[in-house]
Amino acid sequence: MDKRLQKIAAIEIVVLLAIWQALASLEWIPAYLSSPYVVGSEMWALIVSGELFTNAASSLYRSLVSFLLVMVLGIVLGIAAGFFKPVGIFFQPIVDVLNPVPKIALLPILMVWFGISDTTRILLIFLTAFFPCFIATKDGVHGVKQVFVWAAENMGASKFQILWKVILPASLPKIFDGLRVSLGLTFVMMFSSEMIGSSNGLGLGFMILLADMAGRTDLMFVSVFFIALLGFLFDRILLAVRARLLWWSENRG
Amino acid sequence: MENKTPAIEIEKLGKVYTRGKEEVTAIQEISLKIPEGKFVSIVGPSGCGKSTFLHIVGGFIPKSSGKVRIRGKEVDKPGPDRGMMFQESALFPWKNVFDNVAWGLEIQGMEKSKRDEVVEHYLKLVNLWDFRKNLPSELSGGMKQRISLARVLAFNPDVLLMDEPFGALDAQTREKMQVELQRIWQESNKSVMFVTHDIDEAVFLSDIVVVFSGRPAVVKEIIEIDFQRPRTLDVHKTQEFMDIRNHIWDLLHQEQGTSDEEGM
Amino acid sequence: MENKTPAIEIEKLGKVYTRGKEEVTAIQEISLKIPEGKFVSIVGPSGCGKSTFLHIVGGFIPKSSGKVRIRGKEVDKPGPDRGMMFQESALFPWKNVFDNVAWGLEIQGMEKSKRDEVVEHYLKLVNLWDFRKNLPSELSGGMKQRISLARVLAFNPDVLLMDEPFGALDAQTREKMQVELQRIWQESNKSVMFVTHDIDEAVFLSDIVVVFSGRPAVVKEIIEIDFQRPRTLDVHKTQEFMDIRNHIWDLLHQEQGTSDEEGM
Amino acid sequence: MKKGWKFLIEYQSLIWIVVAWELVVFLQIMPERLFPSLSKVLVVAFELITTGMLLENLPITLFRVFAGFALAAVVGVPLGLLMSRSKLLNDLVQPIFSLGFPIPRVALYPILVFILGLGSASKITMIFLECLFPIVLNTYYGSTRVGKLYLWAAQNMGANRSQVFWRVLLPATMPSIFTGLKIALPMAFIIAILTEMIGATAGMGYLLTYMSASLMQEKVLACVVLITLVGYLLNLLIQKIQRKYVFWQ
Amino acid sequence: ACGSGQTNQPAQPAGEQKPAEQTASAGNQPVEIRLGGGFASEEPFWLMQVDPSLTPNQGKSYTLNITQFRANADRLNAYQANQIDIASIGQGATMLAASQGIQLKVIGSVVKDSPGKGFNTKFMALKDSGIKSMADLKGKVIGIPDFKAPTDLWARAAVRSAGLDPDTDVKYAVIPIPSMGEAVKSKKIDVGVFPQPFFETANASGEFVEVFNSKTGVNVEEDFLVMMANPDFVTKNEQAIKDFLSDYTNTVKYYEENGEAARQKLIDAKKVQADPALYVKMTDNNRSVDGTVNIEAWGKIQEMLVAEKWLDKPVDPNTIIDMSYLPK
Ligand SMILES: Nc1ncnc2c1ncn2[C@@H]1O[C@H](COP(=O)(O)OP(=O)(O)OP(=O)(O)O)[C@@H](O)[C@H]1O
Ligand SMILES: Nc1ncnc2c1ncn2[C@@H]1O[C@H](COP(=O)(O)OP(=O)(O)OP(=O)(O)O)[C@@H](O)[C@H]1O
Ligand SMILES: [Mg+2]
Ligand SMILES: [Mg+2]
Repeated sequence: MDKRLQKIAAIEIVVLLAIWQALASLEWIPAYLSSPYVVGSEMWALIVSGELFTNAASSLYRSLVSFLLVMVLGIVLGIAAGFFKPVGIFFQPIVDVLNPVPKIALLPILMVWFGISDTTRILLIFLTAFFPCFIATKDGVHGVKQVFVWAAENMGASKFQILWKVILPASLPKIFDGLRVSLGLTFVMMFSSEMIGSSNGLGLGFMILLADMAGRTDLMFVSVFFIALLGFLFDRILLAVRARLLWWSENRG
Repeated sequence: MENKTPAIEIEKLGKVYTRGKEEVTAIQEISLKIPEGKFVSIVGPSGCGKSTFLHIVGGFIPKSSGKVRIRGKEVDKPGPDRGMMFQESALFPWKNVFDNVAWGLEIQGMEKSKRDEVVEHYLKLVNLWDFRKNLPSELSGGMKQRISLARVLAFNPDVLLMDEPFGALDAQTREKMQVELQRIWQESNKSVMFVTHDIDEAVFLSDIVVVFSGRPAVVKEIIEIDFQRPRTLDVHKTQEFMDIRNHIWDLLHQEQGTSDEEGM
Repeated sequence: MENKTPAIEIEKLGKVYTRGKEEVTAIQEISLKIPEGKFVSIVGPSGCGKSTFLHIVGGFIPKSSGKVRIRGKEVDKPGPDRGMMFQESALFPWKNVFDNVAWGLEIQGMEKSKRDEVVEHYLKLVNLWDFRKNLPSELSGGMKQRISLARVLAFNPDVLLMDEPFGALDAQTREKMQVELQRIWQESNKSVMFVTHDIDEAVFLSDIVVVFSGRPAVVKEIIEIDFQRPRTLDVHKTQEFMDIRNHIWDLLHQEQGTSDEEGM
Repeated sequence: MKKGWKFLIEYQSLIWIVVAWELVVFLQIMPERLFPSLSKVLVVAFELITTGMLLENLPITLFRVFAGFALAAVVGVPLGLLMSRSKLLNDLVQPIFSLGFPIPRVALYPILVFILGLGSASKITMIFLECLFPIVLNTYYGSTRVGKLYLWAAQNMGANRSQVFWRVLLPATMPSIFTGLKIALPMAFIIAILTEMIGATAGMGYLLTYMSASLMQEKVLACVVLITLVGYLLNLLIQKIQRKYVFWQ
Repeated sequence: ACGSGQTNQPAQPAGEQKPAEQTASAGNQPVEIRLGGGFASEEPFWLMQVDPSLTPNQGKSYTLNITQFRANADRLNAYQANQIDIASIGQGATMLAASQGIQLKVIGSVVKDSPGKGFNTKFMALKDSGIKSMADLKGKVIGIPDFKAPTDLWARAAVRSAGLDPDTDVKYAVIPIPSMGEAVKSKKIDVGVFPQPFFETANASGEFVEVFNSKTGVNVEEDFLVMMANPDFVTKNEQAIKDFLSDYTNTVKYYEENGEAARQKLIDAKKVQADPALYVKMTDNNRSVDGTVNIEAWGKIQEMLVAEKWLDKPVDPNTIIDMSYLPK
């Protein structure tokens, strides 16, 4: 990771927090906006009690499983749809139709099938985060230069080898564009999926809900922050992986 | 020889590119029979349809009419029996030079130690062993072309299809590559189909030179060249060489000016 | 002539490419002074640093050391005073042939009717007027090169930097283009810096031929050529032409084998 | 005849979905109240249209979607392009996105309501924020991949910075920009619905909660079908535009 | 008392084929009761989770699995999807569901909004807003958390009782309850609705004044939240339900008698996140200690719902209310 970037990120965060704290201390912003100090101390309390981590663990489990699914299915289907015309034609209408569906509305149906379970939540996250990855992958495949495929075919590569060894690496830069959006959405949806009701009562999204229902914006901010933090962490991990895999590319990042 | 199955047989081949409602006829009608083990050059004006022709023989793009057979088998898709060297660089930008050359061998399932040996051999042949760890984007135009050459030679197909393989090379390197190509071809029993702009090169290397007309391409003349093999660069100075060269030159000169002006 | 400001002045130019910890010296040290209105060719082995050199003069990539001045002004960024024709196609894939050629003129603020006239003139010059509505992706390699030529000529810069502009052209088209380029250059007062692999072409066109050594490039020899202008193709047959040609040939032959083997 | 056949093939996946749907209903795999037959849903959807409910709410939602989305595009595309040209800007903006995008903004929407009110302003802002990331990212990465030869050629012909920016970088990045727009548009739509579900007096999201409050799944599904239909059409529109402007790929 | 003598076939709503995972074997295994609740006013349920000493039968004849949902509709969907056996849900929603043919049984009351007894949900405005009486409401905006919910009914009924037309004289805006205070303060709305514990917070700030309350227009004892159960499940697990309700009433009794201590327990167990200082001391709504609902009042509420056209066809409350499982 870029040292300079880290530094700038750190400075930005500190400045933002400082402004917020100043506004809060001067009481220029309403009390419900809380203040970094209050949020910080609440966060510390939750860290000490370990509560934050148990909640984060449940949430992370859901979002990472979903993201893994997004990654595997998004890339595999995206490549298949981009490369094989019939597959692309088959999937195009489904994607076009399902993409704008407000997924929350599908909840009752998912619930019948999978219960109020992690499966339902994971599916919900998956259904939202899938599309950016799929669309970017498909567009990436369309952008692959024809001669690369020809050269591979020419050397007797099988369809699978072409997909795996030519199409995949050639569209990888664009795939990562999509993955980055998907990853962010995963964390956003982690919250929404826990809003529907949580049976074991664990999860950062559930914490937000609970705090919100009790009018505790400070606690809400703690959870929101922690989600942001986790999101940031994983975003950086993704960028690092990207830089490694795209070492050959001019914009490895 | 004539009654054996020809290595390459092209029958009334035609190609029309369409884009929306417009049509461009790239190849009018070409018929050709190339016996096994021959070195065939194709020359013709810029934009007449040489690359298109090679792409069809390679099985990369569909033809509009006619038939293409390699050793009696109809061509309908690319295959490792025909090694193609494209006019533009087709090196994978995500693999370094070594891995680019090794790629095809790996696909063919050649074992690693053998593969490394072969790759080293051909990279040294094109004078680029020292650049094996570089990425294609870090090479000059001529270097990329030499890597592509190494790649297709290492791959060792029965039929070599080469689209202006030496176009970006300086005269010296080009000569060296010509000599090497001739040697490799002679040692094996390959058939070569070689597109070039350099009439000297065509005459020097080929058993047969096929002259294409301007677009839409038809075969203007087929010239057999039977200097003894192996040929050395001295061949260039013989009268016979000069005559053939000038003849082709004249043929092409007739084409000049008609090639692109016909409109589309 | 010597006491005027030279059109192009290069002083101890050096260029090192770095990638991670590795370094490739592409240009060792080059010093050159080119007077106004001269046609200069650069020849040298594949991968020696010719394109790199032109890119630096064009202001596209930073130099590692030394100075480059065009008409006394230090070069630090690209500018419309130097028209560059790249080795690889730099045509905009989203514009058709006509608009590609017109682009630079539009940028310069030339009014539409005038622009259309100029574009038509140059597209007809390169024999591709009929393809004006096509996209670059629908053209053959040689056609793309001719469009690039039309683009840079239409643009009419004081200094022309050309990197193997005729490499993908067949012999006839190439000759025609050579003659046209000579005419255009003579009618204007342009300075031309012309990279080529074709020694005949270099000798035929140039006032000065600069021979580069193998990588890392240094100037091996500067050869002045003073056949009278305008030259016709017959020049090729003169003894003097042959002598110069063979001299350059020999110079380059010495380079052979040293160019890439040094490693990096 | 041939055209009809082609149409069937092209949309076969949807036909399969419809068939599967009806099959689930027919075999009573799901409680019918939660999973009414498509025909029933369509009848209800038609009712929604004829009773004017759709016409009352759809334009409001569409206005918000378009406003937020257009704003995100107008800001996001130049920002993405600029980030690829300026390392400083990139370094400044990247961390904000890394940190800001995973935040569940919908959870903070009520706070936004205080600042901007319940009307369209807060919703458009949310949509804008939500769409910005995919648009900026795809534009940014896309423009870093633009071949340097194109930029060089343009500079060489005397194009100034803004000309290089608008007339080379922008068109050359177009394919990636459209990828971003295609990803963002449905998101805009969903966010419009979501924010309208949280607090609104009109719009498709409001209609959806209203129907959901009246406890009739078929009405809810009818809303979803209508929303989907509109989203689908919007998507077609953007694809059409894409085909028009990125014909060269 | 163990859950013996029960037939243990899967509980199915509306002839559903979905197997319910919680089926207990015929033996001594406790029956799992899946209860769907919300985030407010369900203190007794939470206490049952927190303090086992109040629930002697829990873990023996039944186990309790509580899932929290946000909206009534979510709970009802989960109920229809056979994901919960008992829903703690609004009275109106129950009638609405029943009138649409959803099979259900109301087996007990959770919390009430009774005239003159316990807390009544308040509608408040800013002190300096100039809204002193109901008459000042004309042209003003009232914030409610949801349409067609009790709060909506209360507001409309109150407006009507002041001689105004609830459809034309005032406007409504949907605002989440937690944001209500700020919405009023920032003048996004003029009057907001404040249930507990938000009323305590708002009241403590001293900036608000009550304009009317839930009983201003609806002057009957409402069963604000009730337990709506799956009829099949109830008949098949009769003993478990009885044991559960007996534990429940036990807990309510404790809660009513030791309100502050009970709420402190919830705070300590982190069941409730509200500001402890205000929460522990707050006045809570009325609850029925024996769990009974007020059938007579149901009829009155239903009349109002029909009058508002929220309910198409009335249902006979007697057919859906079944208090036979409550301890005698
Ligand atoms: N994808 C395409 N779509 C439309 N027309 C095309 C396409 N590719 C090639 N053409 C046209 O077909 C003709 C032949 O092209 P081709 O590339 O085969 O020429 P060539 O003989 O290889 O020329 P060169 O020597 O310049 O490489 C040209 O007129 C070109 O415009
Ligand atoms: N981006 C780069 N990174 C690292 N090395 C590079 C890069 N570009 C060029 N080089 C190296 O610089 C040297 C000179 O390259 P250049 O393209 O200038 O050669 P050239 O003389 O134009 O060759 P050719 O005649 O083959 O086009 C080569 O050895 C090449 O490997
Ligand atoms: Mg060609
Ligand atoms: Mg070069």
